[in-house]
Amino acid sequence: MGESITFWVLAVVSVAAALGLVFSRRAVYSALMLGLIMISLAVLYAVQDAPFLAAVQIIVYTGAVMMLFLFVLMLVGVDSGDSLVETIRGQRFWAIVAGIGFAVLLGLGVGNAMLAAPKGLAEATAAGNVPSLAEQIFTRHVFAFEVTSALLITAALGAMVLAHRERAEAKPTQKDMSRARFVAFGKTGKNPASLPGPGTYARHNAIDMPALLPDGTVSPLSVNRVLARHEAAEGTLDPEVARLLRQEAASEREASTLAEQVADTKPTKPLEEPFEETVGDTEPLVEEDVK
Amino acid sequence: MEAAEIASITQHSGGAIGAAWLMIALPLVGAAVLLLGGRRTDKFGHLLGVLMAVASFVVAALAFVQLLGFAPGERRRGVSLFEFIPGLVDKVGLLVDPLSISFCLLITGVGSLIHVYSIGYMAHDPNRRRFFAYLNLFVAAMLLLVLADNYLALFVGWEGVGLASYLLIGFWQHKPSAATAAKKAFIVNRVGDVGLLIAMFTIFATFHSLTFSGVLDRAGDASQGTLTAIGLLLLVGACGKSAQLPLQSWLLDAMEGPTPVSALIHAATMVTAGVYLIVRSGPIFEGTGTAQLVVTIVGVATLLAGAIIGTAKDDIKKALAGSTMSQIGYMVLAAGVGPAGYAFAIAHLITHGFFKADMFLGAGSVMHAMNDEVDMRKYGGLRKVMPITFATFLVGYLAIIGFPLLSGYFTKDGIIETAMEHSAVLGWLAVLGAGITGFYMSRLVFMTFFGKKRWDAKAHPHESPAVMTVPLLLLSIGSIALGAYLILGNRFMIFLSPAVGAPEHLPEFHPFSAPGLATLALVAIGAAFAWLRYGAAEVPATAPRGSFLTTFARRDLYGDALNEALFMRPGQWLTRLAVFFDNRGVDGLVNGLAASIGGSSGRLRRVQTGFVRSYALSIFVGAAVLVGAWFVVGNL
Amino acid sequence: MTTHYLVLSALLFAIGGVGVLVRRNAIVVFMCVELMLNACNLAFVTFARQNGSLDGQVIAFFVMIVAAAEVVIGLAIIVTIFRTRRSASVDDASLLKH
Amino acid sequence: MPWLSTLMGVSVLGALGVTLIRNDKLAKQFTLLVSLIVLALTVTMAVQFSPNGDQWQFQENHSWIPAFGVNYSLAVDGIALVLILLSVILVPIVVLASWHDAEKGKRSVRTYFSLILVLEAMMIGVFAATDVFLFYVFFEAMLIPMYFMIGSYGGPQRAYASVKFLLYSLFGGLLMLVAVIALYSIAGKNTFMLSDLIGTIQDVNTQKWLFLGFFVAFAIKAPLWPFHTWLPDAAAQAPAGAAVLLVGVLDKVGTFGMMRFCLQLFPDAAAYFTPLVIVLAVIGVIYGAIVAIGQTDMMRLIAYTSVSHFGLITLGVFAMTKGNPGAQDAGTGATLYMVNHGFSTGALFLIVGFLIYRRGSKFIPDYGGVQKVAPILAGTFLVAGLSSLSLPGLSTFVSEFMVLAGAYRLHVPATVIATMGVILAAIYILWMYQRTMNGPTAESVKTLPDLNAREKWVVAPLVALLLVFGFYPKPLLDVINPAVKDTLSSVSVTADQAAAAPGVKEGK
Repeated sequence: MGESITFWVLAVVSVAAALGLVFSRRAVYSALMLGLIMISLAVLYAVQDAPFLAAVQIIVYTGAVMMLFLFVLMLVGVDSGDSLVETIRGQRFWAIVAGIGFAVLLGLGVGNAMLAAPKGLAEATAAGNVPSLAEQIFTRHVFAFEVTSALLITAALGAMVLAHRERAEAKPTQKDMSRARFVAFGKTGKNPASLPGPGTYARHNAIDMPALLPDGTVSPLSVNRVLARHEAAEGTLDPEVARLLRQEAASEREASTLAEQVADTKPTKPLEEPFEETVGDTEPLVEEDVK
Repeated sequence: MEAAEIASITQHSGGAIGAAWLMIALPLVGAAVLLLGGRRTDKFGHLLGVLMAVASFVVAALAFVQLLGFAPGERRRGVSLFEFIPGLVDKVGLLVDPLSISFCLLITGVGSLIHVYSIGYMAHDPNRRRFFAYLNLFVAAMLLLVLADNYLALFVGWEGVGLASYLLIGFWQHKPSAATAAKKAFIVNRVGDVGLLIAMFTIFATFHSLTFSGVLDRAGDASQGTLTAIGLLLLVGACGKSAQLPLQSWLLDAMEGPTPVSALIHAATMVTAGVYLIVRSGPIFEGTGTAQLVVTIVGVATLLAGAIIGTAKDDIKKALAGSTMSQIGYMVLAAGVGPAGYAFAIAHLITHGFFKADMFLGAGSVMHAMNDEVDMRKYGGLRKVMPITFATFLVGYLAIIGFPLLSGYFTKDGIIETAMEHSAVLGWLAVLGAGITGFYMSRLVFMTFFGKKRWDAKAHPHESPAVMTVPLLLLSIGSIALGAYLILGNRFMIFLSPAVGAPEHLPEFHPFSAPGLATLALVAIGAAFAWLRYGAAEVPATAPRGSFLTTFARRDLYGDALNEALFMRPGQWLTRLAVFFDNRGVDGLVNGLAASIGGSSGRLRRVQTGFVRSYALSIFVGAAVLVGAWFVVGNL
Repeated sequence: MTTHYLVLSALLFAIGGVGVLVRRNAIVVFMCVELMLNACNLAFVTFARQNGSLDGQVIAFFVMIVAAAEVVIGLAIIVTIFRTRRSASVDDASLLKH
Repeated sequence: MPWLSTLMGVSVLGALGVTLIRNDKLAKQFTLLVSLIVLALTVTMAVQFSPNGDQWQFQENHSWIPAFGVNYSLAVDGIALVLILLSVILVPIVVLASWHDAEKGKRSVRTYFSLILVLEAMMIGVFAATDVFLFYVFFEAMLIPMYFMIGSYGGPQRAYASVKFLLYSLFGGLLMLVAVIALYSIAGKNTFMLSDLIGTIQDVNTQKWLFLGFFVAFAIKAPLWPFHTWLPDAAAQAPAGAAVLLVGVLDKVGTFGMMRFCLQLFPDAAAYFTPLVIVLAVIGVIYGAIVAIGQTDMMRLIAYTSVSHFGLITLGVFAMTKGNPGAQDAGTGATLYMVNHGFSTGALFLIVGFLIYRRGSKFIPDYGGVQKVAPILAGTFLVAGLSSLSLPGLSTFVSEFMVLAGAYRLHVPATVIATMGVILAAIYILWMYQRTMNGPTAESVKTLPDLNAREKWVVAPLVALLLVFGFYPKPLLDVINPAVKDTLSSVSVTADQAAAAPGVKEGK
């Protein structure tokens, strides 16, 4: 009876979580749902005379694998939700049809199968679950086990190889960066100092409020572009700030073309490049959204 | 005289008869040396050619003499040569008998004279060596044709002469007209050859043999229908080679070749091969009245057609070619009558070989003198400047129109008499033909040698050199005397009888029979009419338009037009259609199939979106289907 | 009772499959694959109980190891792709078409 | 001594050797040497062949794939022997003729010559194989060198032509593979040996299906109407030498296969399908000739004449069925025709190839009056052409006559129609000759050189063979006749039946 209750509760939870995993817009939610499923399953393992597997499930899956997922999610960026608009014609329809069909067929098949009463593992695990399992693994399946170790090492090596990026040039030191900033200032007049902080006269979370310059005008440099884009999307951006941002973008573009010319004439200065590149990279984003 | 049956063949291996293969081999070697030797043999090529032809004649003469030494019943001598095609013709051999030896003498004799004549006629041609090579090749092939002891070897010679004829008609190959004429001659001949081929298939299927002895001795065993079929098919072959209706159209065009060729091949020898074939296959034709009737009808029709064509031609060689057609028509008519006609057919063939060769060579002599002008309207009055040519030509002319006591008189009269006995209608038509002959030959002679000079300004006619006139003289002797020698006392008929059989009653020579007199009268009327039109009156320099009949004759009785409308045009159309069908239909079907497969693959390819999820979907659907299938099958 | 576990396993597997097919974020797709693997493990464990044999559990154990290795490599690949393409959408990698 | 394997081995080793020689000229000379050695060996072997001895001579038998009963089993009878002779005679001639053909190709010159030698080995193998599976392997493997020869050294449309050739042949080959496997499993004897398989399939319906599988492959190969359209493209795009081997030898595998496999393995089906095949063959004879007349590309023209000739060969082969008293003649004629056609068409292709090499155009209207500037070229062209139209005195006539005379015994109307092809042959050959060689000399050919010494050496043996066998075909016939007789005994027509005489009526 106890098992029934456990099963039904955890079954409902895990199916709901699975649906959540599939249909939630944000990857982080999906990851959390997956964690929930794994824990539920761990419990179900434990219920089914597999305490060792339940422990491994918690440690390996919820402990290691899930963390890995979350790490990667953070690395890739959590801020953007996944678009749920399907681009391949018929994909979603057929996927769901196939999924339901598959589940129904499999379910019917299993349900219709005349299964005898479960034998239970009492006999097989007379010496206790873990020792019995260990005996199996280290006797009958020892070769497979050793091969798995090779697999794990290979996987670790592979991950390192894949994630490793060979550096093409020496890592720029602080001194290099500082010099580059001043070189840029000499060529284009770009401010070499740090950007002004936002938030003068703010009444609330002022990170989206521009700072005022000594003459009372707005300093567009003080506004985080990402925020400005959000506000532009929501239509709450101050038109004055928008105008200034546009102006700023234009001057930056001019500066970047200038910098390119500089780079062309003086190719011996590689350190300028990444700098200007990032500037040029973000600029069109803003302009489009502001419009 | 009771030698009505064909004698059996005795194998023979000695003397000139045993060496009969030399007759063929000598000119063949000559041709091979001249063709393979190339320009190195230019200097002596013509002499070698003549030498080989004369040598062949010597062998033939020796064989003839040897043959005369045997009793008449033993005059068919077989010479076995080598194994050919096991099963079909086990052994190829030669058959030397009165019939073949007569042809051999004619071919090598007249052939040698024409070889000699050609030395002079072709003196200025840079390719004279090649000309003699072809002439030698022709002589060899023609001898193989008449000497073969089986149909297959005969066919080899038959096609060999066709090839030689093709090469010689097209000798001046740079002239498109010559090349076209040569091709036409070969192709029309091929139509006949198909007949001969199928005749051979039928013969082999019926008699399991292709040798003359194996076939002709057992001709009576086959059914009437089979014999008729074989006979008609052989006739088709003969029509092609001998320019009989309806396969006559090539002969007039063949005059594009050098004149000695026209004399040798298209007058004296090759074109008579059809007559030889019919006479040689006599037992087959004798077994079937239908085939014989058709043969005689073809003969008479051609005889008249040729004569009519001859009346309207202004080209001297074409007029003579029409005449050749007509004379061969006489021979075919005689050959169709049966044993009674064979001797006359062959005798006329031989005398015709002489007088027609004589006239062709004479015409060649005239052309030679007139800068190769062939239009008789530009001749006239040549008898004074070319006396020898004129004299010899006159002999040939008199012989052909049947002037009493000359060769043609005896042989042609014999044919008319025989035909008359066979069927009065055919006989009288043959008489009519003789009358027309009188007209057109007289016209030719009057326009060429009599009347006023109508020469081109540049023409300076002169008598030809001796190397050309001597052969003319020799040929005219034959034209004068041969007929009387052969016919009087049935000498030739008796000589031939071991080979072809003889009628139960030997004919008697009636110099003043009704048909004979009628023929003479008609010929005289024709000649007189020709004198009025072309001898006494002025001959216009350009041909008048003439009546419908003249046009009809000028256009070769619309034979070419008919061929063109019936075969050439639809043929070209069919060819184009077939090519179109092949490119668009057969190939189009294949390529269309390929294109549609390509197209559907292209459409199918779009399924491959490149999106991993699409592939995953198909895997997943596949898995679901598998589960379903397992479910269904498991529950069966 | 084991039937219920199996049906649950099938259900989770199907949902995971649908997720693989409809989601474009590579990481989420990966999670769905993990879900499918887990569903399989559940089936294995259930069968072990059903048949009274530890083999199912051993297999499930190996599946976990392999899945762990797979996740490591898979995520490394995703990171690499993201680094060069600035996108984790599986639809962007559609070169298979060519 | 394993003669046949030696022949193939020498060719293959030669092919490998050629690829190692960096100097093109040396490679050509080496190829010529190898092909001449193979020729000499084959002639030595042929001399030891006793025509009236065993049907199969020079047998070699080694197990190859024991699991399926596949043997590496070679042997020749008279038919195979003459075809192998044809192949090995043509190869040195083709090598000599192709001296400069490969220079414009996509691949190296030595590759071309190496391919020729590989092809030679395949050709020997395909004719000598007495194991059906081995035959199939050679049948398909033969395509590969030819594909590269056309595809890498051919004319402007070589890609289209070579792919078309390959696809057609592969399609047929696959049908045959199905039939081969079916034959193996239905016969159930766990062997692919031809001699063991003959007579095993008794059921007529099974025979029919298997027959079709084999026949379509061979009909494509031969090529029989309407499977012929690959040939003009392939032959026209291939270099002249490759075209000779393609039409001269490779296509013979089709008719050879019909005789060896279709007739012997499935005699009842062959008898059933004979009317259909003969109709196709006769259509091919006439149709090929008519389409040939309409061509303006000389290579295509010759290819179409071959379609016509293959119709006649097929007619001869299928005149070998039960109840034809002329079966022996037709079969011998068809075999002889295969050999003669190789020489005749080979000569024609090579001479036209020389002509095209000089002028750079395949189109008839670009020529005219060549006879005047190049009389030897024109003369040999005429001889080759005349052999194509089966002029008596040239060997093609003997075979054509035998085929027609043999077929006439049973198939009168078909033979009569096929005989009409003789007229059409005269038209296509002589018209082509007239348009290229006769008439006023065209401006563009005024400076055409005549045949050089090498080219004369190419043409001379072919012309000599045509002439010699035209007057004295006995040596070949003596070898072929017993083999055809043995073949016929599998088709259950005995020679005695063939000699019986139903035609003559007793008395009158």
